[in-house]
This record gives sequence, C-alpha cells and structure tokens, in this order.
Amino acid sequence: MPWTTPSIKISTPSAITQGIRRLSYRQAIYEAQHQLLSTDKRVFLLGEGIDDASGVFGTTLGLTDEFTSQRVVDTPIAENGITGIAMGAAINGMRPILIHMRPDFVIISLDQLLNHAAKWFYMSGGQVSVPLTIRCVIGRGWGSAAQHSQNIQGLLTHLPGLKILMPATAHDAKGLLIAAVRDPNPVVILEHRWLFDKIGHVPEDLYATPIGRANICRYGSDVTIVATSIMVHEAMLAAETLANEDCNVEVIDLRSVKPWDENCVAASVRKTGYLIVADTGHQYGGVAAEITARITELCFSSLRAAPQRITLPEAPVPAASSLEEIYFPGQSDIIKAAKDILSG
Amino acid sequence: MPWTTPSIKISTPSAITQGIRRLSYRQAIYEAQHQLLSTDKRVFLLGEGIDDASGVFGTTLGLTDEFTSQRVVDTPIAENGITGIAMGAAINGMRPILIHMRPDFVIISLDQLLNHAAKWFYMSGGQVSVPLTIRCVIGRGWGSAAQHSQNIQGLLTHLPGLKILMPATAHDAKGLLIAAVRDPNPVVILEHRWLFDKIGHVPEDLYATPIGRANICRYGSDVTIVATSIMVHEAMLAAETLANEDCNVEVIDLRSVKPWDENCVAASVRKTGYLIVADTGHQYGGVAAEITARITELCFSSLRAAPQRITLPEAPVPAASSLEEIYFPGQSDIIKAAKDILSG
Amino acid sequence: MTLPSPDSKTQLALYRQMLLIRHFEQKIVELYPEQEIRTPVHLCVGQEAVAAGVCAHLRDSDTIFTTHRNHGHCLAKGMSLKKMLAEFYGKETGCCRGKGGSMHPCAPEVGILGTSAIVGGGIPIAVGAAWANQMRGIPAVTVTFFGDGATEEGAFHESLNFAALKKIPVIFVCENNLYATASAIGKRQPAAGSIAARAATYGLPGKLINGNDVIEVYLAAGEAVIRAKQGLGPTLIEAETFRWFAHVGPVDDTKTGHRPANELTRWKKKCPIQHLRKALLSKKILTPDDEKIWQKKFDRSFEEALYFAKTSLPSGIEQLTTHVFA
Amino acid sequence: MTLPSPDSKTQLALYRQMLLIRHFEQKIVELYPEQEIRTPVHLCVGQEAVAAGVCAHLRDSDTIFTTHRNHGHCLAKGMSLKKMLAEFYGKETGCCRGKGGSMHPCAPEVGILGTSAIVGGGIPIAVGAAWANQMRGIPAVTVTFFGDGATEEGAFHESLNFAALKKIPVIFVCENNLYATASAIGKRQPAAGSIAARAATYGLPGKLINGNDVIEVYLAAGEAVIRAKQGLGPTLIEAETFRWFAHVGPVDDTKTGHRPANELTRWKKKCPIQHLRKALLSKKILTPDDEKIWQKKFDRSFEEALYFAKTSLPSGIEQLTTHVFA
Ligand SMILES: Cc1ncc(C[n+]2csc(CCOP(=O)(O)OP(=O)(O)O)c2C)c(N)n1
Ligand SMILES: Cc1ncc(C[n+]2csc(CCOP(=O)(O)OP(=O)(O)O)c2C)c(N)n1
Ligand SMILES: [Mg+2]
Ligand SMILES: [Mg+2]
Repeated sequence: MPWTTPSIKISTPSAITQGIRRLSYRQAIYEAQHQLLSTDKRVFLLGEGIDDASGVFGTTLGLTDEFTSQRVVDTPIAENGITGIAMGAAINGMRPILIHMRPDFVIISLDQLLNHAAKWFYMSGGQVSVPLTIRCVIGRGWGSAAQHSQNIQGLLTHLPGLKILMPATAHDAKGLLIAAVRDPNPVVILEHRWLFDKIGHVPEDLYATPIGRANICRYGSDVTIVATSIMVHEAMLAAETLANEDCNVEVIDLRSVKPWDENCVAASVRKTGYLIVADTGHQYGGVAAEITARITELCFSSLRAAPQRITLPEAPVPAASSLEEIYFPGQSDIIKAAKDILSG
Repeated sequence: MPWTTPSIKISTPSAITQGIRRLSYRQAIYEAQHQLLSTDKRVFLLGEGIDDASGVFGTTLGLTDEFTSQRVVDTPIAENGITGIAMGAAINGMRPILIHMRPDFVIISLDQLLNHAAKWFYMSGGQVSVPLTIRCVIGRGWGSAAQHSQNIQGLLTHLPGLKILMPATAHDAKGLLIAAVRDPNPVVILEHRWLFDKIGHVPEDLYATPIGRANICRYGSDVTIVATSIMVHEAMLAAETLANEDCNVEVIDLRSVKPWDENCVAASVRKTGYLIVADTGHQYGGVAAEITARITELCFSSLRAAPQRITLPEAPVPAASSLEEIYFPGQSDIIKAAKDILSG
Repeated sequence: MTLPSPDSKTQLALYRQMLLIRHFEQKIVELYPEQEIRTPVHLCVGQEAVAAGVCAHLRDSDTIFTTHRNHGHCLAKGMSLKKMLAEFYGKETGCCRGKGGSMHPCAPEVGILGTSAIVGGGIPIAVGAAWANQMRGIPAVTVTFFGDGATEEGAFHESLNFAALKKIPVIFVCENNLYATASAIGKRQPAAGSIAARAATYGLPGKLINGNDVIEVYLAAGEAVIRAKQGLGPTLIEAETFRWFAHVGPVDDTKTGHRPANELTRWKKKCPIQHLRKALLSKKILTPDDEKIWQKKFDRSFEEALYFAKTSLPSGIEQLTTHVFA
Repeated sequence: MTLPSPDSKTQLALYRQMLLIRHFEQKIVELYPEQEIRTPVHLCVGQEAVAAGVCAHLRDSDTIFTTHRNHGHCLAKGMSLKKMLAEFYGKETGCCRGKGGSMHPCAPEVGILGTSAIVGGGIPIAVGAAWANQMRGIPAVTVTFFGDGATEEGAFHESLNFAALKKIPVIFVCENNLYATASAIGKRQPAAGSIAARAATYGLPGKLINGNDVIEVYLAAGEAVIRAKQGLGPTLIEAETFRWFAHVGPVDDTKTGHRPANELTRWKKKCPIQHLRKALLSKKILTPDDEKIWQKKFDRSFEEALYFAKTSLPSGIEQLTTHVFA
C-alpha cells in the first residue's frame, strides 16, 4: 500500500552503515525476536494482528508458524487490559514483548503502563519487578492524521519508572530490543516505520546495545546536534551540507531517551559550545525540553548561545499531504537552526 | 480524617490576601460552581461520589439538593468512559465540569482526553469544539503513595490541545474555574487540597481570571522564582526569609501552566538575570523543564547563571511519612537554590 | 413492539441508498491507484445494508458517530459528497479543511459531530451527545456505529453501563463483520460468548440480526428509535455482515493471505444489494430503468464532486496551527 | 459439579480465619486514633467470609491480587503480621520497606505479587499472572478480588474476555458490598443489570452467592479452583456482602451521613461470623473455650507484631530513590 512507503527520502550516510554483515532495520528486529524466542523460553510476543499476513510490517513474519500461536499471540482490541495482562505475565516469570502498530494506542494503556508497570517495583519495596518490553511502531505520512501518528516519547518519559528507547539504526533496533528484554524493568521501544528498510551492520550474535548510552555518529567541533530516531538521519544529512560550508557538526544519536547519556552530550557541548536538539516529538516538556534544560544546568558556562529545539509545531498531526509536508521538520530545519545559532 | 489536613504548615503571606471579601479556596470553588449552575443552564457537574456527604472536600456540598441529581451527577467508576461521555455532552451543547478526586484517575482517561478531547476541534477543521472543564484535586501526604498523589501537569501539557491551570489562591480558584467553563476548549484545573482552607480575597461577582496570564505576587530585582500551585506559597515564605538576607526575590505565580505567560517571566528574568522554577511535579520534561528551556531561548543573554529547577525526586511517591517528608520539596529547597544560584 | 414491514417506497429508498454507497466505494476503488487520495480508505462494500437501514430513520437533527469505516454512514446520513471527496484529496474545501482526512469526517449540519478512528473511542462520546439531548429536552436520537473489534474495548462496556443507567436515547449498532483487520473474531472473543446477549446483563435490549438484510436492519433500528424517543433508553443491535475488501485500501485481502477466499465467496453470495434487488424486481417495485437513471445521477454527482475536490486548493499553511483551540 | 459440605475441621478453620481477620481490624480501629499509622486504612469488617472462604483453598504457590480493601485477603493468604503492621507504620521492615503503605501489600513468598489501589487495576494483572502459570505449566490458580465498583471499569470487561478466550486459570471474585465509597450500586449500575450474569456472555460460569455465608463461599470457590486446575478456565463469583465501617478509616459512616443507618443495622444481623458461630456452637464443633484460646493467641501475635512494627526504624532516606528500577 502507498502508505507503507516513506514520503521522504533518506539516504544512508556512510558513517552509520560501515561493517560487514548487513541487514535492514526490519530484519534486525525480526532476528532479535527470533533469537530471543529460540533461546529464552520465557519470551513471548503478543499484539493486535501480530500473526497476520503482513506480520507487523514484516517484523514478525512466520514467527507464529515457527513458534506456535502460544508464543506469538494475536490479541483482542483492548490495549489497557492487554498491557495489564502482559505485565501480570511479566511479574510471574515471563518476558513478554507487547507490540503496538501505532503509538496512539499506547495512550489507551497508560493506566496500566504509568499507574502500574512504572511503579510496581517501587511500591513493592523492590520485590517484584516488571520485565515487560513494549515495541511500538511510530510513523507518519499518508494522511494518518491526529490519532494515528503521534509522537509519545514526551508522554512516557515524564513520570519515573519507564525506560524509553528510540533506535535509529538496524544495529540498535536489534541491540536495544535484546537489551530491553533482558532488562528487568518496563521498557518501551519506539521504532520508526520509515527506517524499516534502512540497511546497516548487524552482527549475528545475540548482542545488547547498552541502554542509556548515546552514539556519536559524526565527530565535529563547531556545534552539537542531539537527535532521536529518524531525526538522526536528517541530522547526518544536514551535517553533510553544513560540512560543505565549513561547519563541522557533531551528531549524537541519543538512542535511549530515558535514561539518556547526559555525560556524552555534556562533553560534546563543552567542546562545541552550541547545542541543537532535534526530536521527532512535540516541544512543550518533550525530550528536547529536558535535554535543553539539563544541559543548560550542566554546561551553562560553556554555552555560547541558547540551545535550539527542533520539534513538531504546536498542533495535532494534520491529514492533508500539503500540511504533512510542512508539519514534520527535517534536515533543512536543522541546517537553518545551525546557521542561526552560529550567527548568534 | 487525619489525611484531610495538611502535614505541612502554610502561613498566608500578606501580599496574596489583601482585599475585603474573604473566602477560603474551598468556598471560592463552591461559589464558582454555584454561580455557574445558577446562571447557565448548560453547566452541569459530574464525578465519582460528587454528591456524598463529604461533597468533594466540601466543594460540592449541598449542590445536588439545590440543583438536583440531574445537574450534579454521581457517576460509575469508569474514568475513561465518563470522560468520553462528558466530552460528548460538551460537543452537543452542554458545559460539563467533570471532577476527579485524585490526579491518578485522570491517567486512566487519557485516551478520551488526549486522543479525543484535545484533538477534536482540530480534526473537525474548526467545526466542533469541546468546552469541557475537568477539575482534579491534587494533594499529598498521609501515605497516599504512588497511585494516589501523582503530579500530572507534566503529562497533560505535552501534547497540543489542552489548557492546564493550577490556581494557588482562593481568588484564582474561583476565577480560573469560571474562565475554564467559559472557554470553548478542554481545560484541566489542578486544585491543591492543602490549599482548600487558604483564605483570600474573592469578589462576589462571576469573574474570570484570564487563562495564560501569570501573577507577580512579590516584586524583587535579584532573582525570579516562577512557581505553581502550593509552591507559590513555599516561594513566598522563602522570599520572606531571603529578604532578611538582603535578597529581593520576585515571585511569579504561573497560574496557567499551559498556555503560560512567557512574556511576564521573560521580562522578570531580563530584570533579575536569575531564574528558579518551583513546580509540584517531576523533572523530566515537566513544566519546569519547559519554562527553563524556553526562557533560556528567550533570555539567554540576560541569564547570569543556569536556571534551577525545583521538582520531585525521580521516584514514585513513597508511603512512609519519613519518606514523604523528604520527597516533597519546600521553602528550604527554594532558599538553598536561590543561594546557590546567586553564589554562582 | 413489532413494526410493520416498510412500504414499497421505503424499500426502494433503502435500495437506492445501498446502491449509492456501493457506487461511491467503487469510484474510490478506481481512483485510489492514482495516489491522489493520500489518506487510508476503509471500504464498506458488503456492509451497505447497515448504514442504509439505520440512517433511513434519522433526520438532520439526529446524530451519528461512526468509525474509520465511515463512508456508508456518512453518505446515508446525507453528508455532502463534495466536502467528503475534497477531504479525501486533502483540500481546504474538505469537510475538515483537509485536517482530518478520511478517518475523521465531520458535518454538524447533518448530525455528524466528528469521528474517532480509535477503535471504540466514539462510543462514549455518542452516549454523551445523546445525554446532552436528554438533558436539553431535545427529542433526537443518537446512533453509534462500531465494529465487533470495538466491543473488546473497555469503552464499550463503560458506555453500555452508563447509557442503561440513565436511559439515554442512544442506539449502539455493532457491525459484526467477523474480523478486526485480519483477525477473525474467534481469535479475539470466546466462542461461547455473545455481543448481543451482553445487553441484557445491563438491562437493555440486545438483538442479533442479519446485517445483510436491509429490511431486518430497518425494522430493528426503527424499534430502537421509537424506544429511544419514548424515553425507554438505549438498544444494542448486533448486525452480522462482512466486508468484501481488505481492512484498508482497495485490495482483495484473500489474495494477500489475510483472509480465506472461500469465506468471501460465500458472503458475496449474500450481497445485501442483490438480496433486496431480487425481491424488488420480482415484486415489480423496481425496474431496471430506475437503476439506470440512478446510476447516471450517481455518476453525475460524483463527477461534479470529484471535479470540485480535484480543483480545490490544497490545504494551506495557514491551516497548520489554526483550530488547535477555539 | 457440586462439592460436599466442608468437614468440621474445615469449618472450624474457616471460622477461626474470620475471627482472626475481625480481631486484626478491631485492633487497627483501636490504634488508628494514635495517628501513628499514617496511611489510609480500608477496613473489611463484615466481609470476612469472602477472604476466608476463598483463601482456604489456596497454597503459597497460588497467587492473589487484592485491592485497597486488602487486610482480610492478606491475612487469609498467610501474610506475615509483622511485615504488614510494620508497613502500616511506615517502617523499613514493612512488607514494602515502607514505600507502599496500606494500599500496596506485597509478599511474594505467600503469592501476593503486589497490589493495585486503582479500582479494577489489579484484574488484568491477575489474568496475566495466571496466564504465565498456564504457559509455564504450573498447576497453580490465581484469584483476583475486587469490589462491585471495579466491575464498572473497562479493565474488568477486557479481562473477562481475554481470560475466557484463553481459558486462563483465574478466579474473579467480586465482593459486592453494594457501595463504592458512599455511592450505592443503584446509582452506578442499572437495576436490571447483573454482574454475575455477565459471565455467561463471555462463555464462563458466573455465580451470585451469599458472601456472608462462609460455607457457600468456600463451596463456590472450591468449584472454581477445580475448574481452573482442570484447564476449564476462569469463573466469576459475585459474593454479596456489606462493610460495617466507612469506606476508609475506623468511622461509622452512617453517622456522617454517608449511608443510611438502618441498612447497616440489617446487615449487622447477617454478620458472617455470628452466622457460622451459632451453627458451630449448636453442633458442638466449637466451644467457647476454643474461642478464648484463639483470642489469646491472636492478642499475643498481634502484640508481638505491633512491638516489632513500632520499634522498627522508619523507612530511611536511602529508600527514597532506590527500587525505581531493578
Ligand atoms: C484503539 C485502537 N486500537 C487499534 C486500532 C487499529 N485498528 C484500526 S481498525 C481495527 C480493527 C477494528 O475492527 P472492528 O472494530 O471490528 O471494525 P472493522 O474494521 O471490522 O469495521 C484496528 C485494530 C485502532 N485504530 N484503535
Ligand atoms: C480508578 C480509580 N477510581 C477511583 C478510585 C477511588 N476509589 C477508591 S476505592 C473506591 C470505591 C471502590 O468501590 P468497590 O470497587 O466496590 O470496592 P469497595 O471499596 O467497596 O471494597 C473508589 C471510587 C480509585 N482508587 N481508582
Ligand atoms: Mg470488524
Ligand atoms: Mg463496593
């Protein structure tokens, strides 16, 4: 269907894809799940339509046949209840991976996620932890509009108790999923659909990308750009353009938005003196707000200008493609921000 | 019951209570509702246990008898459904005031609140607005713990489409409630339970406190403290102490956390060069993060030190009173922050 | 309370309505590959009888809440074809100024106060809108259409409870098309359960009907409307039916492996339009000429609307951040 | 399937259990005015039969999920009195290290894997925990206790559907005490509705029982446990009962105007403890001496636990931000 292909072009900057074994982001997720199901009896997958012929954008294809419908479980349409059920299984010996095809459906489950999963270990005085992994496919475009393409990292990061990951590469799509399942806490992974075809180096083994560690994708000394998810790729493209104008950008792929690698970002900002945060989400109290506020606290004397945030406009997602085009920020916004910030 | 009385003492700084007609915050809310019910047939109240003998901490006492159970409606325990129902009534000619006794119950209703009410006007292309008012009593103490005393302004402010108010005085408790009901949009008012006995000037007429306008409660030139809800009173107490040490603090009662009065705060920070934000909520992406990030953007060259945030620790609310005492920040934290920031 | 069968005129109107919906959907099927409609479309071919049979009872002052699968309901409720198509094409002249797309139609002038694409999300809103009528003394009825999948959401249960408690003039119409996306109902709900039977446990009438028989739908909805208007409260109608196309898009999803082909073949034989057509022809209520005239009319209005949609201006930048707040 | 009546020994044990719960609650009533228990208490006096009758079937490996009104369930499931009281007193030695307070008891060693105070919140979690047992081949049963108010939440409905669909070994025990805080059930649920009857519409057995008759509770729960262990799936038990104190705190809420006094008087006559006591005394299964000995024992263990609780250290600062993550 037309809406399964990106409306924007993402080329693959070389720095990210060096390496030998190459898989797509989609295949990387598939492989992580396959390996987890194969090696850990506690792991199971559940979600709405998880076993249908499209296989959650191809990430679960064939897994039901191979591992049975007991371990790859189609569910009723009942996001809050199913989240509670997955959580119940998690506290009683299992390692569920709950899959949502759209971020908006996570909002329906926030009672179980925020009132329960995020607090259970603390309320129990450290006795009962919740090793629950939630995969959520995020995306945009093709008139999906206000209720089918929100960015929810800003909602999920606010209250204590959840870890939130946003892989930008095939490598991390696999590594962070494995890390999430191994983590004894509730972890939400936001996977960007426009990255599913993105190819990158993916080792064959069952490796974990450490949660809370950022990745410097490009070294530079003039300005620091911290980016999440698809914005990492926009930032890399912007960096190439800026390099032609003698501006050396350092691009940091945050990977994990909570906890986040403040040491890595702070060190970079101390070096460059300038910070731009490019997040896929909204501005008010979003990930970009937190990074800006915190880095200002940590690096005030190094900052040579106010940090800049690149986020969504203050409006729900519109449907018309003419509006979508201007709604979502991209490399040109990053280039503009870099020029603005450097020119004071 | 013991848990209905504050565990902390709040004296009443004079600047806030000047005036002639004096009512408590509780009475002010009651009066606003009474006047709204009397003057506008479209207004009705609904909520769990709204008509019981305690009358939502005394704010709805007797209203059912006076206005009938058709207009002051006890509801089933079904927060998401009831929010949708209230919203449905709002889009079809009514002006519902939906009351929650605890903020945590709002989290159950976020599908209707964030996926629906916040987006309806936009999705409809500006045809159908949602004049829904939600009153939510916030509070703390007496071992209410993780699921009964959260601070949710940081959750509600992130996505576009809701207005969020936090009255700190009796005057604004009435005025903002009236403003909310008159506003054609969904508005959430967070009323702090420990302020219910607080006395202040409350005019008798049906007046609205403008949404989005902050209130400078105390003028000063050395440091700006922006505070929300009960933290306004903590900030006023801190200001008195600091005044004795020749530090003149400007205290701004934000009142409306979204939209918020960035002009007022920016003007103050341009004058003082220092900003402290004292919010009742969490740090990551909270109201304090947004104000810090935004004011840094607006006033970078005026800032003489990094803005400081006074927020909750990164943990759910604990039950033991020994832990509660250290969990919630207060005037001493504000005093310390002011000293720290000024001493660089 | 049993209503008499509808007269010939009504039967003809019901038939025409179904035909109009089918016509519209077929046009969308043709146009969609152009990729100018840049919003997902959830076709209702095969399910036309429910929209037609229910909406036949409704006036502009009655309200409906529909879902992602809303074309039939909107057309049957009298929504402007121009505004509907313009919205599909992302135009400023669309029913939501291009902001809503295909999943959030809104036309207050004919009682469509906005649409949720969150499964189950519109149900409580409908109850609330109906409650507002009750409170204001307006003798109108509200219908909420939803799928079998929506009955799995908590919102469904909470809505039934409240509507029954307050005797709210709302009609719950579940179009049970046996699937939610590609998941058969048996994978989502226990075989021994029943959606219609649930109504009784809240003390409201629930009826399982053949959703492909427009007369049966018409009669059941008629009773429900009378109950609602008499102040007797809500009704739940479970109409069994089937969609012919994939969950989304003009695709045959039996070919993509999402659903078994023989099931679709079986249901196509139960086409709601053919079913009534045979009866009407044999009773001479309908003539093939009627149909030809209608088809022409449908073609003409569609072409006009399409021209309007295609030539309207795309939603402009000034729309981007307006209407966040009223 | 009908179970035989429990033998004298079992009856005596059920009686003793109820007495223990009542004893505990009365102590809390005495102690609470000291204001050293700084956490809200939701007393279950009047409802002891449900906890006693259900938990009599459970072993440590069986799991329960309870609610804000949890004292009876926790005691009947074998929770340590010391840890429970220490938690009430906000102590580091409490079952949640003082972090949970009265509303979130946790004792994995006896199958209490944490508690939600969100009405209805524990129900899906219980279903999931039971599902985990099913997946792991562990022949244990899980019970979720909840009030009548909780059945109004969507989570209840979603949980029944899923548990029935997957034949999960979980038992839904609704303690219908006719009130949620001070709202009578008639203000919240339609009179013509029924909680127990709802079960059948999901294809699972539902039974309305006298929740003040511990033998009736014991028998109903016994059947449900057998069904669950035989792989036949879940059961819903609606046990009608009544609480004697206010929703929260040791208060007579008929005096505060929250509930009518005559209703409470009527229900006090149906005291679950007195009901069984008369039968046991008349059959000479119980002697007043037994009771005296038990009371002494209860007193002694309570005093010990209280001493432990009061002399333990308050939860210290190092607890504040630990255990956010494992
Ligand atoms: C809350 C929610 N969960 C999931 C989805 C994704 N989704 C869209 S339509 C659909 C199936 C709905 O099935 P049903 O209610 O039977 O309606 P039908 O499509 O069959 O008309 C799903 C799961 C959604 N839109 N909202
Ligand atoms: C989701 C939610 N809504 C509201 C409350 C406040 N509250 C606590 S207990 C209670 C009544 C619950 O009634 P019921 O389920 O019948 O249990 P009971 O107290 O009668 O044992 C309410 C409304 C809550 N804790 N959680
Ligand atoms: Mg369906
Ligand atoms: Mg109850």
